[in-house]
Amino acid sequence: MEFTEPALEYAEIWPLIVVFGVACLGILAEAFLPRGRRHVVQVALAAVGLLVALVGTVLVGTNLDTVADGEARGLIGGAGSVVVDGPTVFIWALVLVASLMGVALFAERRLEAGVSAFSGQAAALPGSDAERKAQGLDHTEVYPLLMFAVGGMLLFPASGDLLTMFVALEVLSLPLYLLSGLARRRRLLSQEAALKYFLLGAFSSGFFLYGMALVYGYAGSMDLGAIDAAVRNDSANSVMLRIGLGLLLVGLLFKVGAVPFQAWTPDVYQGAPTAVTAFMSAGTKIAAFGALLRLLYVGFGADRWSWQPVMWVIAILTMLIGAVLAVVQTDVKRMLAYSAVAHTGFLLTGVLGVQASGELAEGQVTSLQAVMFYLATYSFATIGAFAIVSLVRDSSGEATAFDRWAGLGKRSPLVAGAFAFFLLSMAGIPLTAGFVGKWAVFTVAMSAGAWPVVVVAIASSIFAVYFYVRHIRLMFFDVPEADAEVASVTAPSLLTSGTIAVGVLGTLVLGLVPGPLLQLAADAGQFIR
Amino acid sequence: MFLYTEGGHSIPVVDPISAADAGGVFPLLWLVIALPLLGAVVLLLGGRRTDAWGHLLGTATAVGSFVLSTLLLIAMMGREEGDRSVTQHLWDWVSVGGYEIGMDLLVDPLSILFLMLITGVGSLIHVYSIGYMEHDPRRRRFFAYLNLFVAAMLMLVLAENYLGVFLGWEGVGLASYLLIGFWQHKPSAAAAAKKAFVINRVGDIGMSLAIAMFFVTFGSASFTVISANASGAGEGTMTAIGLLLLLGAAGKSAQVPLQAWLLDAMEGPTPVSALIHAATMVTAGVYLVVRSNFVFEAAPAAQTAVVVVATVTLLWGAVIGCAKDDIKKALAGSTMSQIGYMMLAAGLGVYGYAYAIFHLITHGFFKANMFLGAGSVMHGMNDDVDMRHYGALRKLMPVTFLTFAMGYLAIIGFPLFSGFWSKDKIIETALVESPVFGICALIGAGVTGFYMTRVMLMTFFGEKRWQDGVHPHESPSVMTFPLIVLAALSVLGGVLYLGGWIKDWLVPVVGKAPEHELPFPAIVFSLITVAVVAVGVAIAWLSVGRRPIPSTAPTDVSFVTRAARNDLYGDAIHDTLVVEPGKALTRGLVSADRSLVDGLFTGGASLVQGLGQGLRRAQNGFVRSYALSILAGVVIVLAALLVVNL
Amino acid sequence: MSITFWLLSAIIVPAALGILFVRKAVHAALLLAAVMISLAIIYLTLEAPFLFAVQIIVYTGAIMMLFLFVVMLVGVDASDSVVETIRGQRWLAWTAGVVLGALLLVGVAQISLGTMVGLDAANSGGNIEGLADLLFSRYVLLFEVTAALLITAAVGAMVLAHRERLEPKPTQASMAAQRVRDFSETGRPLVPLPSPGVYARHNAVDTPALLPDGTPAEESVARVLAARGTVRSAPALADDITEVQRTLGDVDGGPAGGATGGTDQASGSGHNTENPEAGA
Amino acid sequence: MNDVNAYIGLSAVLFTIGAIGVLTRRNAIVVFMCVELMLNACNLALVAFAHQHGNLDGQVAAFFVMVVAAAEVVVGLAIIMTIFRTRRSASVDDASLLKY
Repeated sequence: MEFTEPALEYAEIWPLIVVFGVACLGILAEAFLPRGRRHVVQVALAAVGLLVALVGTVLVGTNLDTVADGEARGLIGGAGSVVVDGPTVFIWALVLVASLMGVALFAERRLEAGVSAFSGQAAALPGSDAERKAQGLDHTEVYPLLMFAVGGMLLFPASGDLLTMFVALEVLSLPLYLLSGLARRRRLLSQEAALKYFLLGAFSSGFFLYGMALVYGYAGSMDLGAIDAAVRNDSANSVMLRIGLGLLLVGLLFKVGAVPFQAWTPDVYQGAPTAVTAFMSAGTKIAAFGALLRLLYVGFGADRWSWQPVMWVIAILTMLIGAVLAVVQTDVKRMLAYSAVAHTGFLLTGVLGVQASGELAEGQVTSLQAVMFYLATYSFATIGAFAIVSLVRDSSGEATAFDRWAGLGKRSPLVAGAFAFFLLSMAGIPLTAGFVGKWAVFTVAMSAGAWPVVVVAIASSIFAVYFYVRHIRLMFFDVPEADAEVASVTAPSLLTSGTIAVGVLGTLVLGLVPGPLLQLAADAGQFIR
Repeated sequence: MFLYTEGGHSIPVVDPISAADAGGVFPLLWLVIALPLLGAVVLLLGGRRTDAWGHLLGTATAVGSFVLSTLLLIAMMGREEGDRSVTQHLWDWVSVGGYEIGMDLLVDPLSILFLMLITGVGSLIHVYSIGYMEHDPRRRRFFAYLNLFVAAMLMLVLAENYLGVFLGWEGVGLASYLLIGFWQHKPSAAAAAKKAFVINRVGDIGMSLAIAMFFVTFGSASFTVISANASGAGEGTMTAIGLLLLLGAAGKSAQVPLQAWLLDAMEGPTPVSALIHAATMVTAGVYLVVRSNFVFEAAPAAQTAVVVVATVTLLWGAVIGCAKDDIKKALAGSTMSQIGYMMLAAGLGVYGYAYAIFHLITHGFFKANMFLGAGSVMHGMNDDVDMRHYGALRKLMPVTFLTFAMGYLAIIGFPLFSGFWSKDKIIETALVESPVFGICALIGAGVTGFYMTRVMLMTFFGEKRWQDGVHPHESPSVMTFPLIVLAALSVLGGVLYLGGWIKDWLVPVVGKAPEHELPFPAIVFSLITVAVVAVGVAIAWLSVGRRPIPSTAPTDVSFVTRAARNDLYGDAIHDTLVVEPGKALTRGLVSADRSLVDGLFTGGASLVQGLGQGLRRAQNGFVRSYALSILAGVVIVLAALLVVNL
Repeated sequence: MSITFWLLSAIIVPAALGILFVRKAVHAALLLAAVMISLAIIYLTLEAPFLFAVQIIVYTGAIMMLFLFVVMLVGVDASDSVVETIRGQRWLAWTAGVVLGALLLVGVAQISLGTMVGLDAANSGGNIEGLADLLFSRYVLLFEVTAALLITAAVGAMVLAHRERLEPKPTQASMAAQRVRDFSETGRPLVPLPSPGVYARHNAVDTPALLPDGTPAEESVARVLAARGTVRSAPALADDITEVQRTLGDVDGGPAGGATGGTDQASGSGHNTENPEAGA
Repeated sequence: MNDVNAYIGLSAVLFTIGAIGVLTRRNAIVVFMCVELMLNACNLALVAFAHQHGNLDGQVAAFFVMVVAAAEVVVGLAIIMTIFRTRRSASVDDASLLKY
């Protein structure tokens, strides 16, 4: 048997290589450096690695070749495993920016008096002597783990075949399972979050895998392009195809937290260390939506009519249940988690607004473009909001209960103001990024004829406004009870405050002049089949 | 300039020229918004450092905007009729592919009138607030919010596209929320603020859907583009858009069925009620309908809906005005009713647009005047709002009394006062165009006469019924000065109609109405209206002015007993024929307002709460239950995929 | 369709079902191992010899051993309660599961992919060579990426399970030095305390040892016993002998009674191994 | 009958049993074993389909699944052990502090 050496497109998959390489370097650093130096080195490695990858992404993005009559740009690399096209590059950039903000939050050490928010010794039992002795330590392994997760997030939306998608899904998930369980405070909750996330994640990836097997059985290949060809040509065995598609969808919808696969979201978001929550709420969502878009548009675009109705129902349920359950929450992190569920619904509204290029008016916003833009707006707001949650503390660490937040606006107007701004953006008030994002996804869904979904979307955005505004009122107008303990803002280092500033700036700029980013998303073009 | 003519009238096309070309003062258009916005930003970010001079800065920016608006008005008057629409492109807001949404401003004969009203009345209210809020420790914040409101309201009327309008729309909603809830220590104020916000969001559904439909239909939200292509869209589409816009307008302008928030909004400081809930924000709905004339002209069914909603509201509000003992709530009911008149006129199409705006402006003058007057009374009465505790104040508060009286005469339509001209034209047009609604409007005018006279009599005449320890006194001159100015405007507002000026002025925006044949001379309509109003006033005089007013609301039985016992024969008739049914109707409407409409919203909120409480039980913390929900989801997704594709 | 398949199915399905019902985790693990080995044989019939080996070596050999290892750590005796605590969970789970199974089987029943192509052509150059060819060309990037998975797993296990020593490990020298320091500072004895008395009949921890001069060494008895006041003395014990002999019915008395006395105290002998220092 | 249906049928049954096991078993380790059972079912389907289509992609996929499963087992058991050491219980129902 003749073996032909595969030719890898190193220039195009460069960001991937950098991220994985830096992660491995981080492991080596962890092994050989003395404890005192590890933190600085690891943070520097991760930040520099992500920056280099980001620069690489930009360079790759500017140099992509045009293919398919100018509708798309890019190439299929890695012998078919990786598709580096416009949308991939756009999503890579988003993931890398979100990860940079995540690294900054990970590295914050001023809030816990000189140590990070991660457990000093995860193996030590909570409340034991060993744990107390490890008070002053940090787990610096979190940075390589974060980098591996980022690598998975980069690979996930770029997958050229289902197997890559599955492996990438696991690469991004495993580190997150671990990171969720490493909180320094409230460790029982943190470990419980890790267990729940892990068991449910493994369960749902089992479904994804079975779907992959069935689709492979249908198409005889796991390439998305080959699946697309099979879907177009073959009409037999459609039952198996649909079951396979459904199971694949389950795996992805679980990752994005769509109803009825959302149950893990609030528990994990609440239990995980807040920096991890911030990172994964943005990063996972971006990557998983990228993969969902690719799977649905590339692999099953020709079979659009079969999955659109299901997505209608899921989008409607997700928006309604996310918003309704957020109304009754009394914990900030849980409220943000349910609002993340509602945002998934809005994003799905954009996803189901897909139309064939022939049906689109000239220059109309495509659903791909709308969803990618929404992801950008959502990421800035959610990372910023969780970063602020990590600042608001009382004697026992982060104070996430609502009553602790009463009157925060009077004690720290700037922080409360920034939080209110993020909430307003999530609520979709004009002049914030969230408004333009909502406008974009609603418009594409509307033009695809999904007006019932849009009506529900607007209705649930009213519930959403209700709880966002209620929280703003809580911060600015409510007076805490006389003898109740209230939270105050701990001054962070430049890392967290910088992250918040970037979030505010991004939200503001994308609200005032969203044009350039929308144009960028438009220039990204279509997926390569 | 005009798109097409059909049935004798035309739909104008917005055809602006750019501010740079227009030259003169027009390139400074953006400053009109920027000034108060700057004020708000400085005051909010400046914090306590600005406490000492914050109110002065706030007032100065509002006055600055007013001066600029006046210059714009003068400049515009000096231009040709066709060149009076001027746009200014600030930056590309959303610019991608085929969508070009600029952050564009448009000043034309319609928006300049609003500019004058908002900045003019706004400046006066800023001045008044300096005195009114003097003892409030958070006065600086109040001025910041007021400035924010003015900026947002100006954005609303100056925007060149619906997205910009929506930006202002949400902005005034936010500012109004902040201001209603300004006295946050009162739970009622916080609840009222929340209610206003939530109900307004219902209206916003209409607004957002309408904007989405504009994009889908026209690929743009710009007035210029839509007005030029309005005739191309189907009537069904236009009707849908028209109804959605009406829903938005009803939310903002407190029209039935979204009116419930306005009465509660009176929890805010009185200058807020005067500025937001009388003169400016609540009229945004009228602005929206008039501005969208090209939509409504293409959608007759939507126009009819506007007329129906308006008529119901004008009666509803008037009857509520009769029932309230709280002076601000009585005035709020009256506001609702007067906006009903404006909407009615706007719904009458090209015949009515100009009158809608005309009444909007005169109403802005006299209602702001009366609200500030009410604030002045409250100021003197230790913030008591119950009219049953007033009485005989005319001697002690002469300036307030006189200015309030001017407003009173204007609102009931006393001949030659501003309200006479504006309301008279609306009733006349309605009677000619659709007699049924015209007669309703006429009845409304009579009821207006009744309840305003009642307010007047209970407050300034009769016995003094003050509570212990209350020493009424006239307000300081910083508060009475705006009253005097507004009173003068209430009296003289009618000059806008001198020679049909306002009608001609608005022609470039709303089109020119063909002359309609009046069955009688106009003076006959005026006489009828005045006569009906006189009846209302007389009834009020008989039922309120001639009898002592108990300082607590009389219960049903005692009222009837007393009426039977010591009243004149005529009074008894009037009681049985007018007052009792009237009271029953009033009670019915008020309770409907309380239970039905309120219930719908609070009920909706508690439904969501209950639903949430039920659903969250499913989140029971057991990972196996979550797995079960996933498996159930799998089964449902698979079944749905298979069923859909059978 | 060979008879092998049906035979193996007859093993696999009951074994898999057994996992749902057995109460002990270790039994579930063994059943799962049975399923996996049977599957390995099915792979063999499906012309996948490499996977057959990997399934047995990696899955059954490594992964299942890991499972068993953890089961041992958790406690091999622990058995699940069969009472369902979440209301409705069991029958809902079964309903949803059966519906899922039905849907899948309906889907399977409708498959018509034609006759099996078989892997004769693909395996012509050898199954392992064929797989290697694919693995290092088409899937080479993925192969590299799995490194990330394995590193993550290793690091994760280290982070969660490995407890780092935070103070230096004590050496013999340092322990000796510490002992001398303790002696000089607190008078704690340098040498181990004497063990309690060891007698033919009374080798109990409650009996002090006798020093060479015949006096009892009180510190040889655990302090706890001393506090309880149950310390006995060797001479006093001598008086017990007649008592013991009487209970044994040995009227004459004699040295033979010593053996029985020894068994009498057998239960106490276990305590003798206790380091008296622990009590001190 | 020399076609793929029987194999896929067997894998479907195994998959379903695994899914039910995740829902009904309370011991975290057994729950995880049931997940492994689901993965094995997937592998069976992949290998059977590879045989059906006459290409080795399915076998490669099954190989990758084993690698993934190995990594997942390590992480999963580590997490389960952590929970067990703090709570002295391997029951998934005991980890239910986060709710509502």
